[in-house]
Amino acid sequence: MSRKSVNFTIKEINSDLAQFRDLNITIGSITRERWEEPMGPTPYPSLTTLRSWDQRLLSRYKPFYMPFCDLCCLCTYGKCDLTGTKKGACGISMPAQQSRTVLIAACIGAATHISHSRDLLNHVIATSGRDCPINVGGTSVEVEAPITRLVCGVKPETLGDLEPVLDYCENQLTQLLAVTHTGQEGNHLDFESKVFHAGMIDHVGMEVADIAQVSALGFPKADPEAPLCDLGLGTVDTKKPVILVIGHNVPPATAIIDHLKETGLFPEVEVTGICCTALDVTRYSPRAKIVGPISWQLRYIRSGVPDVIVIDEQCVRTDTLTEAARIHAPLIATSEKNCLGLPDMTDETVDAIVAGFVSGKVTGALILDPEKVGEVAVATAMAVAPKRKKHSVLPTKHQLGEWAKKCTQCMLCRRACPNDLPIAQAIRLAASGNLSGLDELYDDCLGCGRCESACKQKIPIHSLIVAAADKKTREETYCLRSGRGAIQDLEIRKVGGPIVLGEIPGIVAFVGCANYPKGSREVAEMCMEFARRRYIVCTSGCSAMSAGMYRDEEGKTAYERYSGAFEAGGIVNVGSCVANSHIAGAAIKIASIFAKRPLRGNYEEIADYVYNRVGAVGVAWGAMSQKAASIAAGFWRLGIPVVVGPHGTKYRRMLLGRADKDADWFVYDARTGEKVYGGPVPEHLFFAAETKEEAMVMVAKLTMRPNDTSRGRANKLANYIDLHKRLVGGIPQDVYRLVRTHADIPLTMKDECLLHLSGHDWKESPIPDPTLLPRMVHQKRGD
Amino acid sequence: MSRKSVNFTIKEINSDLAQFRDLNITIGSITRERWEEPMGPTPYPSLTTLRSWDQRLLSRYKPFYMPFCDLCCLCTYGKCDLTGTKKGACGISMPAQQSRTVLIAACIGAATHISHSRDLLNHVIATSGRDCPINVGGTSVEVEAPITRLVCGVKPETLGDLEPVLDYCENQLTQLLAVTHTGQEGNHLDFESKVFHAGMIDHVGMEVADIAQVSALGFPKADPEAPLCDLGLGTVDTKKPVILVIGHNVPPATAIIDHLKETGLFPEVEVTGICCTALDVTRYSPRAKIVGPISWQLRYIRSGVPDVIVIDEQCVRTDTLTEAARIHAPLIATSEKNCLGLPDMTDETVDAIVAGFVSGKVTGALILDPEKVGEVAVATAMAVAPKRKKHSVLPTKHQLGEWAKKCTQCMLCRRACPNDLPIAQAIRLAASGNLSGLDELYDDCLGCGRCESACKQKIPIHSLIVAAADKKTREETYCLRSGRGAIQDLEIRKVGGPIVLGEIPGIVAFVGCANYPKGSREVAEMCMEFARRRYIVCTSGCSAMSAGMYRDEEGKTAYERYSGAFEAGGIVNVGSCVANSHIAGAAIKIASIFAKRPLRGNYEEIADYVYNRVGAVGVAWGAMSQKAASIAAGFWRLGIPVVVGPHGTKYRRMLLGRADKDADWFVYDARTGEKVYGGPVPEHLFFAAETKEEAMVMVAKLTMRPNDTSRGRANKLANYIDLHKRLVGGIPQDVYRLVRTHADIPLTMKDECLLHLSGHDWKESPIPDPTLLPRMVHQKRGD
Amino acid sequence: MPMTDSWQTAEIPGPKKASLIIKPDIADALISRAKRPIMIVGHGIIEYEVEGKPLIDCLIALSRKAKIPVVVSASTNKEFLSRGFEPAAIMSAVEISSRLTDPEWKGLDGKESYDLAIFVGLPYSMQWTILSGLKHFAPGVKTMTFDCVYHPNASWSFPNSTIKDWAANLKGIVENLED
Amino acid sequence: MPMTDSWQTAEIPGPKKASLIIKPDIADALISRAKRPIMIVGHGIIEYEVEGKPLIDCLIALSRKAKIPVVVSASTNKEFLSRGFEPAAIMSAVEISSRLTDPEWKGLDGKESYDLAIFVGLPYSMQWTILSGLKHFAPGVKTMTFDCVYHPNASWSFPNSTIKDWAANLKGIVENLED
Ligand code: SF4
Ligand code: SF4
Ligand code: SF4
Ligand code: SF4
Ligand code: SF4
Ligand code: SF4
Ligand code: SF4
Ligand code: SF4
Repeated sequence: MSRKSVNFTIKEINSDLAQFRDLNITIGSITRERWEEPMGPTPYPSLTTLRSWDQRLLSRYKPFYMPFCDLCCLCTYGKCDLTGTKKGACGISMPAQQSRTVLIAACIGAATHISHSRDLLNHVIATSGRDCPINVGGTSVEVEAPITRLVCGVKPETLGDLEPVLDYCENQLTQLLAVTHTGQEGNHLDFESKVFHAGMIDHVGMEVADIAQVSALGFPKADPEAPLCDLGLGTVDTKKPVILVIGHNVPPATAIIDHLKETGLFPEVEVTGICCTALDVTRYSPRAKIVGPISWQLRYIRSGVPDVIVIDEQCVRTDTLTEAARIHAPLIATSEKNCLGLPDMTDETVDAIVAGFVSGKVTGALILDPEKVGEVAVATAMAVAPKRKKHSVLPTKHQLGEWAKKCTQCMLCRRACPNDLPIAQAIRLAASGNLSGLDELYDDCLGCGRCESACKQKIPIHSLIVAAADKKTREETYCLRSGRGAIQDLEIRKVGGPIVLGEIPGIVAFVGCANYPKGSREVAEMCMEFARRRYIVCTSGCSAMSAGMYRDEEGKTAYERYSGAFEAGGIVNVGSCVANSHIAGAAIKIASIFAKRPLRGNYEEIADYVYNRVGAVGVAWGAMSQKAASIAAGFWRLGIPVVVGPHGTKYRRMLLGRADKDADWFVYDARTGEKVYGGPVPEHLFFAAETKEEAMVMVAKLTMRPNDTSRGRANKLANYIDLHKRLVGGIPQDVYRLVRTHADIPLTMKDECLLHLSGHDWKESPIPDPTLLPRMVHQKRGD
Repeated sequence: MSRKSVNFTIKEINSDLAQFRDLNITIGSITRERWEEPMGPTPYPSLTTLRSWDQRLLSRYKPFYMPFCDLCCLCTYGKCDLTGTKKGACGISMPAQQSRTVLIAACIGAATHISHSRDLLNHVIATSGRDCPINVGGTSVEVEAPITRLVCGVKPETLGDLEPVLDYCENQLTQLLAVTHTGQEGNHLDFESKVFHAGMIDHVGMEVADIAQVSALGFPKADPEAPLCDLGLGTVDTKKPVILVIGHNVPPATAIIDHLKETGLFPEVEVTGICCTALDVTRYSPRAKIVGPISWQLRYIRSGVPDVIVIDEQCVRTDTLTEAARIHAPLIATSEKNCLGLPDMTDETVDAIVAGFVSGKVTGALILDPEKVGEVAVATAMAVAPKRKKHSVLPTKHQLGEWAKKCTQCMLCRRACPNDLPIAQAIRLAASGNLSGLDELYDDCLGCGRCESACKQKIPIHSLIVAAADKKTREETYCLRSGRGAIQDLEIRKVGGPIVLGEIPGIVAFVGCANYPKGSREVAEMCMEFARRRYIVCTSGCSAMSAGMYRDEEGKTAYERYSGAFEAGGIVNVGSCVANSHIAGAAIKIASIFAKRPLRGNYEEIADYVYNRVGAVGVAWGAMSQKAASIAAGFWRLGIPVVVGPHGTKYRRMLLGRADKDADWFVYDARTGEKVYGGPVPEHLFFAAETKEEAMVMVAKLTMRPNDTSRGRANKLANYIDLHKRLVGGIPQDVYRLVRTHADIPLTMKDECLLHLSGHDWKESPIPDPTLLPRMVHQKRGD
Repeated sequence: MPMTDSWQTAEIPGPKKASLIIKPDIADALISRAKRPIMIVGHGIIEYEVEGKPLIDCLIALSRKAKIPVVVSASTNKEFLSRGFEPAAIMSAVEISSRLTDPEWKGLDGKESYDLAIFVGLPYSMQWTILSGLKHFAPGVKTMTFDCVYHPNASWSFPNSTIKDWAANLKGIVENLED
Repeated sequence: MPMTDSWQTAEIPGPKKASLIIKPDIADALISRAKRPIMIVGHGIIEYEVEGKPLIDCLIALSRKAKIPVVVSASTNKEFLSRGFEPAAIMSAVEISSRLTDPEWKGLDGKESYDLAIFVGLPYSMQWTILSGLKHFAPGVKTMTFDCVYHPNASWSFPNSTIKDWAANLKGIVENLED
């Protein structure tokens, strides 16, 4: 299928059937039309197609800008001081500048996924063919690509069908990035609308990537019982040669597994991974091991355990070459996007490359052929492992003390630490022989290394922390259910009702990076809490790892304790970052499969449904990257709120509703067409919480939707009030805004709620059939 | 033609000829192959295809980074302090961060042209059809798309053929932007190589845009005698209704012209323009008038002359809505990329929109249909002009004095002024009734308005300046030869020899924006100087306007004095910014048409030719934008140096050669394969000059190439030495590095040169047949 | 370390930067001059002590003396409740700050806009960005911080101080207020 | 205006900022201590006067006294020549600065690297960015500016000064040097 017209001329065809001369075929648009659903109003939307939908959302959730810099430095007129009401030399004002910066970030994020998607698709088309059918869940998944169907209005059947979808993404991405040019868009809300658009095409790109790799590489296909695999530094068998893969694009890693299997060496070699390549390689082979999220890169490399390091793209520390050289581990770069200045050895023989590595003459190479990477990595690991002897650069206890004694207590380390950790204090303790301070830091340390750069005494602070916590690192033996991919249609059918009615209080997705304010553990604790409360908990990316890095009282990790099904109390690891698309996809499928809303090219109606009825919330507790920005934006446009940690304020703005302004919360009642008060739900679209406690209470509140039945609202309120009482103290001050009828009041909290309501001049109000779209009035389908 | 495979199934065809059932046609790639030239080695290059070429250039021209900020603020780990050798939380170092920032800028620039190109192509395909033939110069231009042929290896014949070229650009742009994501590429030279790649695809995008509009809109077709048109504030007939068009995408403006012609109103209405839309609308109708470059936006609007303002995309001040409202001129936004928060009235009737404007109820509207824009703009202009009475917001002389008296001499205005102009001083004078200071400022003022934002007394400083200079503004009556588009093949054939042999000392292109350190005039002066010296002078964009904004002793502008032909002493306005592609195209055509180097997909060889033999230099004296960054990068990859003004250091790095390091200047002699010294030419690839004088001397030097014949070198040296003596004083200190044989010495300067040489231990050295590509040795074609 | 560098080295502020509270009477004057002050307290205060007493007690005393309503974010509420002090609202830092940028907002009690917001105890970079939001978009609200580190985006901030100096300063502020 | 804000309001510098030359003897000490100083002079000097005499005379005197080679950019050369002063080199600001970041470069005379570079008279923002380049990438070269405005990216700079203070300061530097 293709959006482009084709016109071609064939001078001569000779065949058994017929003979043509000068055949000229013109085809306006080639579509393999096997999809009976009629086309919706907005297939392949352009920059402004969904602008009015965005405006509806943005009029409720007005951006609160927190400039991360008072300046603009984008062109040579600058820098321009945009403080307050000042304007730049191009006329821009601060709100527009902040939203422009967000749009640049969202474009970078979307470009990253889309280009990854393209690379992956090219790879699997090269290996499996353009006609390789898309298969994300066999017969359990009819709606194979909910986002693509929704946005583009197409139904991909083969890998080749995905190519024009990416053409569209690349085209829109180019348009969006252009908007950020000096002297162009000037309105902050139009920038924000374009951020939403970037988010939406990002989700398309992610979906294409994941369904391509699931289809072609044999990953678990929507499998609630995807295998459990090892997670943590302590799970690596350091006696074996160890290969480390880092990044997001799995083909080089799968080639390593393939080669190990072909050569029978798999039992002899450990394949370990960090970041999404780790997640995806365990979807390929559950015998691979996940070391941890991005924050584990320095500590794992410095431990000296990896013998060969293979990097692909995204989320690879840019100093990996230096760090690898310190432990004498050869580095193989495998992506055109991340060459690190290395010599391109793609065309050299495997033997020659390996020989270079083994002799130490070559410390790193760029190899742009995944299969060759597989061979080189394995052969190199086997050859260098005995020589390297796991050369570590972590200090011994004695060295640690000596280093600590050099500290001048200048505080520069702490002032460089993103988490403002009391490093100097811990070093002072260490100088006196007490490592407990450093050991404590280990839990909260992001492994960013900024403290080391800042230290004028050149103390390798992060290494000190890791060395002091060596017992902890050895005990990092957790497990994780490998990424299952999509949600089955049947699962959607089962939970659709309970979710929309509110019996399942919500879907909470823990996604994204590891820039946590207080270490990994809080993610695991939040996951377990919501699973225990029978929410559906989804995980992906670095958060999926963090979710598994904690054992409860019984010694079980979240993945062992809870089921992997998309059901109340399940903990559903969908996979790597690109698998986030399945979480959005599940919300869309609730509207489409459960509620039978037409899906094809029908974005607004589906988003309107999700926004008003599906109690989903994303939590990106350590959101760090530009990708996180675009992923979040994709959720917002669908009407799904996202909660981030305190670092999230650095994304430069929040999208906050005003519960105190009744006028903001009117919806149309689809039955009557009247504008009725729908309540301040969900209250925010983008919210940065200061602490885990604040986040959890907010998540519970944000699952509420105007459509909640009384039973559902009561269930959600019960969770909200209970969490608030436990974590904050007392009944929340806004319960009166969230109770619509007496039946909404949780039974077990009746008295205190009534007392609260009586203090607030509360009156019953009807429960609407809510929509933000005037055209949906009287148009309810399936009636 | 398409790079994509197509597979389709036709259930049944019934035709007079034959009947098919279940015909399944699979075509790997559809190419309408009418081009006999065999495919070169690098069609559709990916991110690393030309990496080794880039590395050759970058090893000569090492980046000198000048961080514009010590921090990185790209992700929520940040801000990170990257001072000196510190690293960010992602491991990045300062050189990589600076080059990453440059890559982001280049991506924004390239995206802007490519997306503009796509919009334009979609428009002309909609109006002229996909089969509309490409025609950029009739039979005078055989090589219709030199950059596209070179880069993509395709030969477009129709508008439709350009679509897959843009697909490629969008794809590569997405890949490139992804590279800037946190934690990916870590090497500054790899970032720089990717900047070059962005520049190259930017040139492809520009070429597509210009050949599409030239072909479909009937612009001058490689016409050296393209008509002269009016330029300057003083040329506008303020008694008529005046329409102002601003931006870069011409369809709304041509629709205005069309509508005026259809309705017979053209004689009654002035169509005036700023920035590239102005340049392109005069290519459509030379009766349109150009007001000036981007820096004229505020002064023209505030003068009250425009009755309706129509903006499209790029280089439109983001506060145009506010400024338009101040003079009660309705604003029409016409691009999805630049919506300014305006209501979308595309689907309303012309009458309704005009009525809204006329009543004043609507101050601005988004209209995404160019034809409707044409109708609305004309009708509105006719209706509001009598009511508006050219409502100006410039102060009267009296008001001006009153304002000036409020000044506290706090200096904030000067400290906000990009050109550090002595504003406070001029205001003090004005308070005492003397406007000469303000009047003087007018010439150097960029019209950015930053002084006004900074002033705590809210003095409308820029308006004061413009009002004080009202006599000057009235006298702005210049002219400009409208953009001719491509260079004819015949012209190339004629000048190819003289250029490569050095008889024409060089091609100097004045391109880009108006962020000049000392106003427009310097560009005109430079143009005239080089034309007088018989260089080929090209102009484009805002610089093309500035080049015309000056009259010589005889009262002639550059365009009146010099021919428009691509010949020694010609001043060749190619057109708007996207027409820059014709300048690069001309250099490529010299290699291809004159020297008969194979062109198709043969980037390195052609760039090697241009770099070593074609003495072209770009001057972007007021380079301001991200587009300028990508355009420059496209020239660099071709081996064409670019000189910028002092603000150009804000692009964060220079690419400077080291004439003092002999080892850097070796080339292969294609005849012998030996590595021989080729001399430090061209000395730099990217250079910021402090003053016009420094720029001119450097330009003269940068036209030298290792291939220069002695006659050519002598000619170039004569210009260089003469300019140096006049502008700097004395003979240049590096003549001895540039003279290879006695025959290189300019005859008229023999004695002083010999004296100089004798002081420098100078020896003769041979003139090589230079190449940087080992594979070109013994492979000279045409032998 | 320099008194008026950002505590986090890299959080370089723009041209507009906080004035210093060097002595208690500066802060007292500013508080007394404010018509409608409000205090926003983050969870970071729990670990600090002012001359032997928990910081929170000092803030409660200040609130009582100067009649400043206190907004607490989630994790701090319990600490206040356990001391018999009822905060005026439990609200996240971004929510209350966003409301402060709305000139129409009449405060928690619906009466009048606030003109002074005192922040203390949020994570440094979060407080930095939120104060930036107020600096740019709440021209009617002056901001003050009570943390022991410099917050350039506030209107007034302590310099980077030793705990001792800071504690003495804070104590002074509360004590003097009664005068 | 504040003495140590960037002259151009928006050119906010990073954490590392120039120390102030408040008195002539600071500069003199620094110059005397330098083993290999060099001076880079831009075209902006032409318009300035130091107590009645053109700034350029003051710079020539300094160069002669302290034996500091002078590199001039294009448009300044003639002014020097007309005073019978032969600059050590005519070179653009970006060229000489880029060479200064090369620790292998042995100077204009091929003898030894420079350890102090004095800048004066380039357009403010150009000097700002060039000094930034040296701050980050020429750890062995200290930089000093003689302009009357603060240049945060130098190692040492005058504060933003009145022309009078600045001129007195500069004159002092030259006069004291002989002592
Ligand atoms: S893009 Fe605008 S605000 Fe930014 S530096 Fe350029 S002129 Fe200034
Ligand atoms: S930066 Fe280094 S010396 Fe300073 S306190 Fe930290 S560890 Fe000690
Ligand atoms: S490595 Fe850890 S301790 Fe060091 S700055 Fe980063 S987060 Fe803080
Ligand atoms: S979750 Fe974030 S840090 Fe982790 S792999 Fe994905 S993008 Fe990278
Ligand atoms: S926006 Fe970022 S890079 Fe630009 S000046 Fe501010 S902190 Fe520096
Ligand atoms: S991209 Fe790297 S250097 Fe920039 S803020 Fe993020 S971690 Fe810091
Ligand atoms: S900013 Fe305003 S008050 Fe200050 S010197 Fe300039 S014109 Fe005068
Ligand atoms: S408008 Fe003119 S005078 Fe004012 S800051 Fe801009 S360039 Fe300077």
